[in-house]
Amino acid sequence: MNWELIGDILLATVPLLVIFPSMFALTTWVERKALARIQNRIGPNKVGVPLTPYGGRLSLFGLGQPAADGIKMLFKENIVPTGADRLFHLLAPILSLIPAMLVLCFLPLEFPWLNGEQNSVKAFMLDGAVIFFFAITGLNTLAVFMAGWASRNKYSLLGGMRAIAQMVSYEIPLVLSAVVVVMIVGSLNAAEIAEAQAGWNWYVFQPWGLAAFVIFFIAALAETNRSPFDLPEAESEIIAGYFTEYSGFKFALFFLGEYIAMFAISGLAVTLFLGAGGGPGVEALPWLKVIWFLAKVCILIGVMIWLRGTLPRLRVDQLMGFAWKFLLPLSILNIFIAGFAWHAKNANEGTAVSVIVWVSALITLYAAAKGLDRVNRAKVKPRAYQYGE
Amino acid sequence: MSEAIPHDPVLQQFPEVEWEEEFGTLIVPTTKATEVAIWLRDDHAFRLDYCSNVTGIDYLNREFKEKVKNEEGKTETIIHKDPARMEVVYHLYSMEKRTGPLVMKQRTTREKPEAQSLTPVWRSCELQEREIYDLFGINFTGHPDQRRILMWDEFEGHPMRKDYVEPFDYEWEPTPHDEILEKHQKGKVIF
Amino acid sequence: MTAAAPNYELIQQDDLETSLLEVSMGPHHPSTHGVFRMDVKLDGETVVDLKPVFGYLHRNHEKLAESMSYLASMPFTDRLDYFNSMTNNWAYALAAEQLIEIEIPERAEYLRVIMSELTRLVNHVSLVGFFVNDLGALGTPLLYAFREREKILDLFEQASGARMMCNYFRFGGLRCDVPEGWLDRTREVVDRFPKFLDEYEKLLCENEIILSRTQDVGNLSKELAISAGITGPMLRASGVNYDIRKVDNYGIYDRFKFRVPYSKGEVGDCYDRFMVRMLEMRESIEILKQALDGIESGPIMGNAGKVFKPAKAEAYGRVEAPKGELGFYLVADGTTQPYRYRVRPPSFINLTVLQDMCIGQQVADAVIILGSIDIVLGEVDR
Amino acid sequence: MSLLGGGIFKGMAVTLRNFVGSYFDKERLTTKEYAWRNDDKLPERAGDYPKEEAEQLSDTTTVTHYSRNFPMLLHDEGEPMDTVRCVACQICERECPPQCIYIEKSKDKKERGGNKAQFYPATFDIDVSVCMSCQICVEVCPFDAIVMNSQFELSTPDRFGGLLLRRDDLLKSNDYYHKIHPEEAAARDKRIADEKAAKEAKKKAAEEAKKKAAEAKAKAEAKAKAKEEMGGIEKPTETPDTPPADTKKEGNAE
Repeated sequence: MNWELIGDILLATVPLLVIFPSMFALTTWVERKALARIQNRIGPNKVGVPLTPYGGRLSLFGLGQPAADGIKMLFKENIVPTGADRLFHLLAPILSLIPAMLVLCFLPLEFPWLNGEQNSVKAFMLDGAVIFFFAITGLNTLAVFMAGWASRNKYSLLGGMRAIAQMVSYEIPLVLSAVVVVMIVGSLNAAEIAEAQAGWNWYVFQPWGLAAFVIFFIAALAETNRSPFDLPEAESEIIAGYFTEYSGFKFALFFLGEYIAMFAISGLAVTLFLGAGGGPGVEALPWLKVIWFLAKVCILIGVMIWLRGTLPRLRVDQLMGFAWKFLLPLSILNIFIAGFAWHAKNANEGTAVSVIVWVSALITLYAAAKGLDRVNRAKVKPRAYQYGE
Repeated sequence: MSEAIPHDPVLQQFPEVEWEEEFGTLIVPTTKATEVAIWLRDDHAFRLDYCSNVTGIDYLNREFKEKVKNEEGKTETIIHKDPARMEVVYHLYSMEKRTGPLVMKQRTTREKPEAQSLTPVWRSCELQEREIYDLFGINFTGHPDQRRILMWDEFEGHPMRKDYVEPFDYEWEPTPHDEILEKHQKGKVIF
Repeated sequence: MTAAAPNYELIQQDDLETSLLEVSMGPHHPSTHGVFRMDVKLDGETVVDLKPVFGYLHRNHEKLAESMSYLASMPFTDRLDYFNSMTNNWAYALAAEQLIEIEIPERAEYLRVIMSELTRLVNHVSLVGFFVNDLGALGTPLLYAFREREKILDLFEQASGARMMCNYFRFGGLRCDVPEGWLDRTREVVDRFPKFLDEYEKLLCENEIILSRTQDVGNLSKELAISAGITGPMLRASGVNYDIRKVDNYGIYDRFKFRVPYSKGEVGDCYDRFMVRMLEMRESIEILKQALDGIESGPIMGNAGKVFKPAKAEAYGRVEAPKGELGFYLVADGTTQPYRYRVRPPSFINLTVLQDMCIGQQVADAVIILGSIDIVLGEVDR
Repeated sequence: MSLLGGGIFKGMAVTLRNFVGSYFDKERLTTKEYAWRNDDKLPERAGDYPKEEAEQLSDTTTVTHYSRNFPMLLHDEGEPMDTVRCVACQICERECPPQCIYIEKSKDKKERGGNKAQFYPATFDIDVSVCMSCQICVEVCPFDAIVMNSQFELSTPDRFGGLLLRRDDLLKSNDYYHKIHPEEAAARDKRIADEKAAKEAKKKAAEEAKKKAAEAKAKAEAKAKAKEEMGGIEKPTETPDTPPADTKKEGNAE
């Protein structure tokens, strides 16, 4: 047994297990606060830290709220409906959390204490990290359906069915938009992808990269069941979807799993398109890389919250149509354009042709998106009304 | 107010229809109701395409005393008799001509209340006639889906009838000053 | 595969036939707007059959009103459509005033118009919020709507003492005059409202998701709408120009210049119903501005006697409530209690066509169709 | 079906503006922080604030001096039961739509505030779990004895007994009324004073008239009686002292 290796593994994993769940707690607070402000409310502002058992408390804008929520969740009754499949009812939340936690390992988080030659973070830096990421997040679908089926509730079942259809459909544009980056870098290794974007060579600044990023982000929203694609848990239609029958700690696990999956998929988006840990000052201070990485993840999460505060959700057929009729053709086209543009640009580096290639790629993609949109668009437009006396 | 509708053409077309002067309503015999309704809806002079309000009234046998001053200046008491009956009242408007209302009544007996359903003529009667069936117990022949609507299916009786007696109070809650409390004290309420 | 063919056929005969999924949506469902139930049969996500089930909030309001004096059921009318207590009051007062000749003072008439148009703003703005909430928008538009509603409810509280159960109208006028400065505060709220509406429209009216979710969903033809007695914004969304404020000119509505928005009558879908309400709010603001300019001081109560005891008569009073035609049918028999008291609830009758509109749509559409009808269960079940 | 277009971005701009605006623009905030007192305790009774404090809090609490909640019985200055205005005429009990008032008339008569001796409520209970704050009792009361309170912190662990307000809980002084509803109370006091003055003037005139012709007076009385009968069943027959007709009319218009 290599104790050093175990030590290195612990050094690599424990921070993940500390950082992300605490970020989860913080994110729930930020989400509540931000949504409240979007809706012109104040949000949680009373729960604080008790200073003494006899009174006096430090209420830092309600920062104690996540802790209070957690304690509440722990103490709530665990209700399993009669006739539910108790085993799968129990397994589902666990299964939804595990893959989400697992894929965090593949994010190229370069912790300063892991920078030696014996970089044990490489234990996780599989050559097939990106593929492994998708393979494992696919398990989440199973957990969701398990929950929907085991609850013995019609709403849960409907939610589970919706979730399967949605997650399987959106996996394809998700993977295809990631393929572009993999193709350009020529590697599935997250660290190498990050390395390739060093400096300001972020792929999001390329036309094909931008298109792929947008597709990836939209598909990621659907994968993590975030608004406007939160159909499996559509409150106004099917109560709470697949976790209708979950309460207490099991519900908390679902909640945790969902947020960790959000972090994971945002982390992947940052890795693939937003230059991973790249940012100002990283050459001088390498530890800034972790900070930048997490900051970018937070920005993406912020956009997700913002979207949630603004948009209503789609209908099932529209959701599927959007994946198959819009995102899929566009992402396939994007692969070709990326190939052409990359080669044309490389051949004419620094000339006017490269600019032309860059611009024309952008125009082609925009035109394709518009065209696909028009093809898909039903006669949907604002109407005129008349007035009577 | 929108224009009032002349009722004379109806009386000419259908001699069976009566005009009740007191309330200003058409009294339509239950056998003729659908025919009259379709005519009212489709006739170009009326075009009563919108049936706003449908409701029932339950009249018990009643007497009214009215004090009238006769020519000599003395007060006399006249007794009006109001026979027991049930009525279904329809308030008809025309959206096309913006006129209305014309009030139409189907009159039926209390013992065996039956009326013709006008749901085939105006869809708006569907739920309202169900409600009348539920609360008054008037049977509508030709109604597509005559079930109880506001009360539950197992409910007995028709609560809007004037002689309806509340059953045993199953939703009893102790209020401090109430007849229910008295009942409770007498031991009539069991929980 | 050829080897498996016999098995495949065997399965297909009986066992793979799928049955319809029967779901009881409600009475405890987040978006049935109260305790309303829809027994839905689903084929996958498509609604095959839908039966509305009523009566969970039934309290036999009509029977109660027949056992008390005319005035005493005024506070109970507040509880019918608890969003619009002012228009409920007005409809009842209108019916009762037909039973007895009462001159209503000028100022009371103006205040009635102001109150009822404010109510219309409250109802439409929050209905749009609820509707978008049913679409899944996490309450953001709803809370913007409630912010504005709050300002108007403050006005109601100042005038009548209560925010929702106002109980403000009386036969022959109003219960009390508005406090000093109330009209100025109202003017301030009314003047600011269009700015809010601009923002609201910007947030909602062009949103592609809302457009694609609501257009061509829950279509209601003009003919069916008229036949089924649909009233209010829902009727006008189906392309019928019928507004009782214009048709009956009750109160002093003939003094105000306003227009009635209605659709071209091609589809009559959820989007039309949503937009007609948005446009109606602008017209209500116009009425409010004119009414606030026109109001003068004076008495607010006509010379109604202490005891309301009409002679034997029948009356049907109807107003254009925000949800449609709200009518009160009173049969007086010469005593102090009505012999027959009937409410014609707009949202109950508008539900007649729920089934027709929902069949063939998705389950998510059934929810927004219900939302676009605009029901309040206090009124549906009475 | 489309996600491309300006609509979504316009909407997002609106929400962003609201997000930022909510930090700077007080107008935008729907909710206000709950009115905590400095000592971190809830206000015991909303009406119990000293006047300055109530004015300060009027921005933060929803209880304004316009709001009505549950009825209370008014008494003038002095011992509550010696100056209570209620004469147990039971009009409010009869008119109350949800039937939440329960009154028992006293056996004896009692003189209060210089008026002639009258009955007083031996029991006056209001079941606030039933009361719906409709203010009909206030309108019908001919003696200005019952008005609306604005207390709203009435929660109690005892569902039935705790929500039954007894006579002594209901008795509140006119000063208290002035504190919670200053405008309304001033108007009401003014009206009562006017009526009293009018009544006295009338009384004087009546006395003079009495001296003039006793017969004419008898005739007038008979007329008044006939009028009362025309009034119908609403007329409080149990009322020991029928209030003058003009009082009733005023009460209605108020």
